Amino acid sequence: MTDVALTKKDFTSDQEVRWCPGCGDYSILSTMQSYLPELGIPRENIVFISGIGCSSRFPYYLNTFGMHSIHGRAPTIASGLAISRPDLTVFVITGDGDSLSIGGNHLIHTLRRNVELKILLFNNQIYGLTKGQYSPTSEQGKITKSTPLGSLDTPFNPISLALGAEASFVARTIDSDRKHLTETLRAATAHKGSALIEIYQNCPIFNDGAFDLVKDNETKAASLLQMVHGEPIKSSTHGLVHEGASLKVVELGSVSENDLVIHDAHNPDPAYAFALSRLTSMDHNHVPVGVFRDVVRPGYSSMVNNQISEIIAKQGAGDLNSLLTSGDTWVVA
Amino acid sequence: MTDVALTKKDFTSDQEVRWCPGCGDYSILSTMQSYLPELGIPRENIVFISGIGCSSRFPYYLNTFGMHSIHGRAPTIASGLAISRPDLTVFVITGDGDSLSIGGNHLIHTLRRNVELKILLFNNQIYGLTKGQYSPTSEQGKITKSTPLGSLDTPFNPISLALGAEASFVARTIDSDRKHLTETLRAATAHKGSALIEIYQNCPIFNDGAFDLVKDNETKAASLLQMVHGEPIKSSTHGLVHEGASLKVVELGSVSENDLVIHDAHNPDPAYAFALSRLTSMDHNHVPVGVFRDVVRPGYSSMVNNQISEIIAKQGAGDLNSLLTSGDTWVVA
Amino acid sequence: MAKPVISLDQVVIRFAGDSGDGMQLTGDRFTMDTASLGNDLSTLPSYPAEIRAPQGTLLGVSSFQLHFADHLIQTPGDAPDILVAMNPAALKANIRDLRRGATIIVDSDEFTTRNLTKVGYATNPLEDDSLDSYKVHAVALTSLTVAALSNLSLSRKEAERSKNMFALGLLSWMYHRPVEATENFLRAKFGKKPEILEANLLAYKTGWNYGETTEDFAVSYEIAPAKMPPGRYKNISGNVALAYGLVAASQQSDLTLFLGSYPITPASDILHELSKQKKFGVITFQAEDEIAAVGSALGASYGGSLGVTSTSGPGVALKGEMIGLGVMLELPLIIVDVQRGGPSTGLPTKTEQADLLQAMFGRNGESPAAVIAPATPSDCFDMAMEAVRIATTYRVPVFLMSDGYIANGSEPWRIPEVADLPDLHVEFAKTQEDFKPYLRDPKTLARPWAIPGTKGIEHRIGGVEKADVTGEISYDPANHDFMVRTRAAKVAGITVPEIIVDDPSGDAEVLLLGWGSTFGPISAAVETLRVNGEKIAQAHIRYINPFPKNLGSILEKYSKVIVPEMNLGQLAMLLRSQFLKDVIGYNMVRGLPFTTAEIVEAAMEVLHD
Amino acid sequence: MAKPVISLDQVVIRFAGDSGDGMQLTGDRFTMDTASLGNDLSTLPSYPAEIRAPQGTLLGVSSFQLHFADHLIQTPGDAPDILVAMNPAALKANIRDLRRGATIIVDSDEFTTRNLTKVGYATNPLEDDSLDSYKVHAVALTSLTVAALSNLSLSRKEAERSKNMFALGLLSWMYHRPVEATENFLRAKFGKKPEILEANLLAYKTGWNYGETTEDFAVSYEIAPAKMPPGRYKNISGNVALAYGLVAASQQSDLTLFLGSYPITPASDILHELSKQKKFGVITFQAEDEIAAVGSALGASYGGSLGVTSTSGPGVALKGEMIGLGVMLELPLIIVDVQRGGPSTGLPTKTEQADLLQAMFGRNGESPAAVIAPATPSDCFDMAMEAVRIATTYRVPVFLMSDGYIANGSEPWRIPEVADLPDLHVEFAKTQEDFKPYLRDPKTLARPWAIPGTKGIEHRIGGVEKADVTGEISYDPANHDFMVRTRAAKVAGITVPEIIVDDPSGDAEVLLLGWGSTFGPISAAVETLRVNGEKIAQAHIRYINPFPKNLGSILEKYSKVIVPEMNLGQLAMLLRSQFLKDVIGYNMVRGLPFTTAEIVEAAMEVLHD
Ligand SMILES: Cc1ncc(C[n+]2csc(CCOP(=O)(O)OP(=O)(O)O)c2C)c(N)n1
Ligand SMILES: Cc1ncc(C[n+]2csc(CCOP(=O)(O)OP(=O)(O)O)c2C)c(N)n1
Ligand code: SF4
Ligand code: SF4
Ligand SMILES: [Mg+2]
Ligand SMILES: [Mg+2]
Repeated sequence: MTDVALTKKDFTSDQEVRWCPGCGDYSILSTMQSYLPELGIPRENIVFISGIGCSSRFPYYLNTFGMHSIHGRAPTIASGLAISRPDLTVFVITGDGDSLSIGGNHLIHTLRRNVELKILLFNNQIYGLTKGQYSPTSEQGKITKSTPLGSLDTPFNPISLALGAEASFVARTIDSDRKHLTETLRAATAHKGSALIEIYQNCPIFNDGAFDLVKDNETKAASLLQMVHGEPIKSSTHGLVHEGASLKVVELGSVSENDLVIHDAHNPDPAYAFALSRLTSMDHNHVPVGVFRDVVRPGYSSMVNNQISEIIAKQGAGDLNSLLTSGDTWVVA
Repeated sequence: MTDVALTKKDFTSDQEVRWCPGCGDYSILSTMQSYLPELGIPRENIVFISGIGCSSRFPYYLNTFGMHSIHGRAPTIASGLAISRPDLTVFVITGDGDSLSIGGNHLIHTLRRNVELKILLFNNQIYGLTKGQYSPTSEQGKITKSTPLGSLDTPFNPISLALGAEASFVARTIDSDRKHLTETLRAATAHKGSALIEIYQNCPIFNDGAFDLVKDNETKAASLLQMVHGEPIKSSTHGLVHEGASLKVVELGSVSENDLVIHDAHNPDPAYAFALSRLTSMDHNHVPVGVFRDVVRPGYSSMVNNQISEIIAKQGAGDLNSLLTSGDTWVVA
Repeated sequence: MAKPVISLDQVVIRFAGDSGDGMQLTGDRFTMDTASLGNDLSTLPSYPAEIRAPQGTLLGVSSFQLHFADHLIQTPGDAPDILVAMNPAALKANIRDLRRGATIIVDSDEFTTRNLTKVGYATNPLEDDSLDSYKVHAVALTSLTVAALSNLSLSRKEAERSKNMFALGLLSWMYHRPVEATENFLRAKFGKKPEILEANLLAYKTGWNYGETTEDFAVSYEIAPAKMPPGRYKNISGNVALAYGLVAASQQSDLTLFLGSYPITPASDILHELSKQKKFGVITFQAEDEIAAVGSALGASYGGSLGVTSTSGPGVALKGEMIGLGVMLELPLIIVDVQRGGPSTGLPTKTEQADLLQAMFGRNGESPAAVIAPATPSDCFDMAMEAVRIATTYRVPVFLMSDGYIANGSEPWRIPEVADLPDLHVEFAKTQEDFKPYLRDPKTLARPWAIPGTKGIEHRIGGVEKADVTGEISYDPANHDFMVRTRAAKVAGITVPEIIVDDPSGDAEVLLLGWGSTFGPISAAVETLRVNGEKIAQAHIRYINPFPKNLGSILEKYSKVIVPEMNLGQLAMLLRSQFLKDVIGYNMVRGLPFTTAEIVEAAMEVLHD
Repeated sequence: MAKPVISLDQVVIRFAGDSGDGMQLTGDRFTMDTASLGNDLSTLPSYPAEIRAPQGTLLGVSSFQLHFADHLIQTPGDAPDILVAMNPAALKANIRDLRRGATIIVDSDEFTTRNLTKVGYATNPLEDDSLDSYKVHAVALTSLTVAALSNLSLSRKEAERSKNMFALGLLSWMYHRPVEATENFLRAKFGKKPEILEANLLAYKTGWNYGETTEDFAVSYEIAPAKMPPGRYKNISGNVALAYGLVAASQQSDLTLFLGSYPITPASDILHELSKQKKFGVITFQAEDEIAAVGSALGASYGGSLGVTSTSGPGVALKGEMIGLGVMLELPLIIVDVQRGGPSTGLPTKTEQADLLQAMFGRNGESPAAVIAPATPSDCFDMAMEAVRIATTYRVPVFLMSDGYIANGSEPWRIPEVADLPDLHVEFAKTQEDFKPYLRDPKTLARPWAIPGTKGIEHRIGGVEKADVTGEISYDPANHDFMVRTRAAKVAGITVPEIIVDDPSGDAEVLLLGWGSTFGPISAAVETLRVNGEKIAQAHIRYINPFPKNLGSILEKYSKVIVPEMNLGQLAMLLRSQFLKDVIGYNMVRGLPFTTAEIVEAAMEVLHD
């Protein structure tokens, strides 16, 4: 354990960063590098595991342990590592194709198991590294290299999918908003269990401006619905009210402040967070950001390791000789 | 097209059925065989595609086209078939391991695309064919061959997962309830697009009695919350009311009839169906059965084929010679 | 006055009945009692792919064959001397395997017209002359059992379930098997259900007494113990031996054993067995699929555990890409492939050796991995430890190629002394200045095993080609060529024991060369051939990639080399390409192990062509 | 007075710059203009795996090499005669490939101290003597371009973007390339952005005029058209030719083309190209992963479409299990593998031939598939049609093994007459009594292609072993052995054209034998060797499984057979095992095609050892 506090520099590797000029990944990287010292965890106990994609280059640029694995499979490798090494802090870095297309199954199983992984999903709504095909989060009708007449697939809503997969922590933030991204990282690392953070990330080369609504100074204040636990969910102009099992966006003032939905990130029923997640699928003018859901559930690796220590406490550590000689045996003299 | 109406016998193949005595699969099979004639579709235009598992033996016993494919991949094969052959009616038969463990990714992508497949998920909450390991729907703490000290995974709620994956039709029914199963099949086949039916299926050998609550005559009436569009959701003793974004089970009489939730299967916001799906995850005394969600959304194969016919209508069918000679060419004399 | 006792040197018994009749259990018990008497033995369980195929049908037949003797034996035996058939289906499905003159014990109660027609018997074989060339005992097993249990408050159906114990009792009498062990076993198994326990004990005793008392059985038999090296023995199947070997390796290396697995026949029992070993700190992770299974194992290896994944052929077909990452990362990884009949789903419960080339080449790019194969059920223990030695010493994926035959089959195993087990400790990279993740050990060419949590050696690795020494991403052409050749050289340089040729006369011209589970039948054939005065040499390959150093010279020494394989010639192809030797393949792909007779015949043809 | 014009028989040009400098576009345009002049040509694009590697770094360098001549040529050329380097990084990264005396054109504006130090130039190579052995033209490309565009209302940054057009214009003047086509191309490309269009046109013209006017360029060159067989030509890359071949096959067979694919370098362009062909009823399905991609293709084949999946090595590693199902179902299926550097992620944008054994053996069980490989970019068209012929005639999965070199490289292609294309129609099973899904055609051993929607032939198939003829599930040992051998015999019996040996003298003793994309370099080497009076024969294998019938006799005929491969000897291994011929492997695994010189040298060693 280092006594001298670490700095951003300590977490910056000697590798040349290889993203396009203006790529949203840069700001996410530098925010992460600035945030890590605050964790107070020695560098050698932090591991970043990524799949394949532009975003998955991330681990090379951090001076911690890191693995740039294969497409879509980072959660499987990270799970094996986290389960066998509960002493480590393991991040998964992934893209919308990596985590939701080829890697979709591993993501949802990791979330339901609640493996102690902090999963950063860089959502640029495009396949960047392969030069611009549509992804599972691309809007329907998108014209790309592989869909010259427009894509036909209904996109996944990553937040809804994660909640449908029993996720205990789900949040959304934005590449360029260092402050909000940092707060979100803080909440995710504080959470015991799987934490999924969807990060809106701009790809200036293949999908530029996908998130202008929430980035442009003219529009962002009104479109961003800030989710802060215990406070009404609001943008500068709008708030939320209940309508049946749904949540409805209303103009501030059109209802009394007390009718506005007060955010409850700890609501045991994911139905609430799910209703919040649908706002972006229903209309495209308002985007909730912050922590949708953050509930306490035992982490998978802690359960696995408890099961082992409990049985050892009960029956004592295994003895090889007694295992080999267990059951019906006989002696030949 | 056959004029003479078909009968159950017409849909019964000559293959000997190979399930254990008392397996829930038998009643599902015979209900299906009895139902198919009512569809009025010629046998040769019906295809059953399954993965691997006890349940995936299903296609052998139906005198239609059928494929017993590989573990978890049935939706991929069925998608290719349905997209290239919109004239066919394609069913997918799968188990909880087949569709939610190894096949989870294909399932969720099929649902979001809304490929015209009728997916029957035989949920016995166990791996049957491999002789009794826990599955992604097994309750936490389950003792099985692979979990002698109890399983640690939080199970998937198949309905929640499907809704999180943008499913346009999701229903739940029970192997032994021929009438309800038939109604559910009717609704699913009437739906244009993907339809997922979770069927509670008893495995007397490896997970006997998993669904006794909703099968025993003493308990079922009270535990089954019947979902019928336009009618209050009720069991013999309980009903539902809204509570924030959640739904709460209340004793009939404890609230006025008018406060009971009236079922709206066509609610555009999946948040409502999602809230319904959580009832089985929150408490284990009440089980909604029927159609959770049934909304209109264009089917994938119809969109694919429209895109083709539209471009042909606009530009005429492709001419091979003009394709080969397109772009910069030159002539050598 | 007591019945006469005849002593035999060996017997082959097959128990056959419905999947529901408990034949596997019956066979297991008889095997245990036989083992405890010190006979050498070998077993062959066989059951349908369906959990419970339809009752009374040929497809539904489940059987268990046991060969035991007063001398060392190699196989479960070609042809049963005695068949226990619990119904007409069991008789019909197995009769063609019997030697003429064999003894048949049937449950006559089951030979109803309905059951007979179900399997296509026009007339009752017990009544017509079709069984004249066999000794047939028609015993009313069912009614005798039910009658014996009449005092218990059991339904007829429940009572009938004990008829396998009646059969077991009868056979135990015939072959003088001890009763205590089985009675204890039943007590342990049914302790919680006294009624059922009573029933089973009673049926078992009744069967025994039936043999003792009725005229129908005039003689009984005894088989003296086999002369085996002194020591403590237990009867063990390949899957259990393999699981034990992994546990032993983890103890001998002080590394946590992490199994990432997805259930699949016939490999699932390895997962089941290891999930019982949490006391040893063993972590078993039932993943969502085979890719996640091997991925989690690789992640565990990266963290300093012993990462293992167990599966069968279809699973290996899914793991290829991840194993390729293991090749690139140069981390220890063990892939257990319990081979079954293929291609595709194939014959899930049958045995085969057709995954060898998949293990060698089933990945993109030049992606070398070590490949080794156990020869017998108990050899799975040793080869599991060998897999660990190679994986951890060389930091490379290792395929351990078992198959359904040795995985489910069993034999007596001389339990090793823990003190005699090899030391498998290896070193992790230590805290150091200027750490180089791809700086190799000059002897093994292994790179450091540098695990997270080690201060000062933080580094990044990945699946993109890496620069020699530094491990940084490199697109340099020369470096790629160098790294490709270095990874190949590392595997080619793995130290494996030399192969031993068994050639007593020293001047045999024909060599029988096998790999994996064909060891038993080949060895039995070689014995037979030599008894018949034939000169033949035998050698068995347990290390396939790399081959033992002396293999080439051995191939040269023999003018003719026969390679029996349960595939179309996969090892043969490797031998031919590497040594340009025109080896003679003897191939059968029937989902069954070779019989001794088949190999003898094949060898005779070559010996005398 | 006009500058002198020198005529050359061939030139090798390499354009090199930052990934952002548009070198690929520049190269493409120059290639098009060159093609239209009737020169023979061959190209080699090369770019980093990153989308935009850091500006001005060696890693960020992207290049495009073009070889054109007045005679037929086989390769993009070993060593450039002229290098256009847009910055110091481009110069440093490429200088070692140039032949001495080559011409270098650099953008002197970019040779700032900052940029120089970035790539480790201590002193400015334009000022020190390090380039003395080359003809260097230091042209202020950037400032000249910006100046030329000063009247346009563009930011300096925007203006600078047109400097590649300045370079193109200059080179077009040097080699007398026509201007119209490029101008039209620019109009089409930037039609919607008049400002940008103006800028590009202006820069292009300015570059041209710069050559015309400045002293710096004293002479220009002309290269006469090559004598090529008469017909209409177009310049085509392997990926596009392959896509066209599939469309043509679908037209010639009246089968819907269904592509199930997941994007991956360097195969993605096949998906992109086919997604433009919906007019032909082509269905392109971008699946969630490679397994779904091949699964959907197999499902489409089952429904009577032409099921195709396109990918690269890592994708093939994932598809193995599903391809095995295709083997068992005996349905047409085409797997396009555009090979890249491996193992694992390897060198994604580089070429390699190391997936051959994976294609042969990367599945569980005995799982035979056909394997064929195109030899050149335009050959991808013909071999795609061959893949369809084999898949539909024999109802079997077919691997079409392209690689990054021919996939992205291009050459002039003599466009075939549609009337001359083969008829690829096949029959579906018709309505019939008592249909037998596994009753085979005695000639091809193919089973009926029995598609849903056909009345009266409803049937069930699957991945479990099936009974001969009926296709019902069968666990019968003899049936399994028979079916395994039958599936193997079917593939072994596929009709493929005999292999032709090019051996003009007729008495060569050494044979150069290649497969796939090595055809170009090998042919070029053979030409060179013969010019130098060497006797050498050449043959090229385009059909690998099965091999052409006459291959064995050809191998016998030559005392020495050299097999150059961009792997560690995968074809060699197949040849050695099948023919027991001691072929000599010549292997380089550098992510690059062989140079002519390398193969010449390797051959010389064998010729004169
Ligand atoms: C098995 C496999 N399939 C396909 C690819 C090609 N591939 C690399 S990254 C990628 C998708 C990238 O998109 P995303 O995950 O969104 O990351 P981004 O580049 O947008 O950050 C694909 C298809 C691969 N490397 N491996
Ligand atoms: C690739 C692959 N992995 C594993 C298996 C083994 N396997 C067959 S079915 C099955 C799971 C069966 O469970 P489920 O899908 O719930 O079907 P059920 O038998 O319960 O109806 C498994 C693990 C296989 N056949 N193929
Ligand atoms: S392609 Fe897009 S996502 Fe990838 S590095 Fe460039 S800007 Fe970033
Ligand atoms: S194991 Fe269970 S699910 Fe499978 S057939 Fe038997 S009863 Fe049915
Ligand atoms: Mg992306
Ligand atoms: Mg199940």
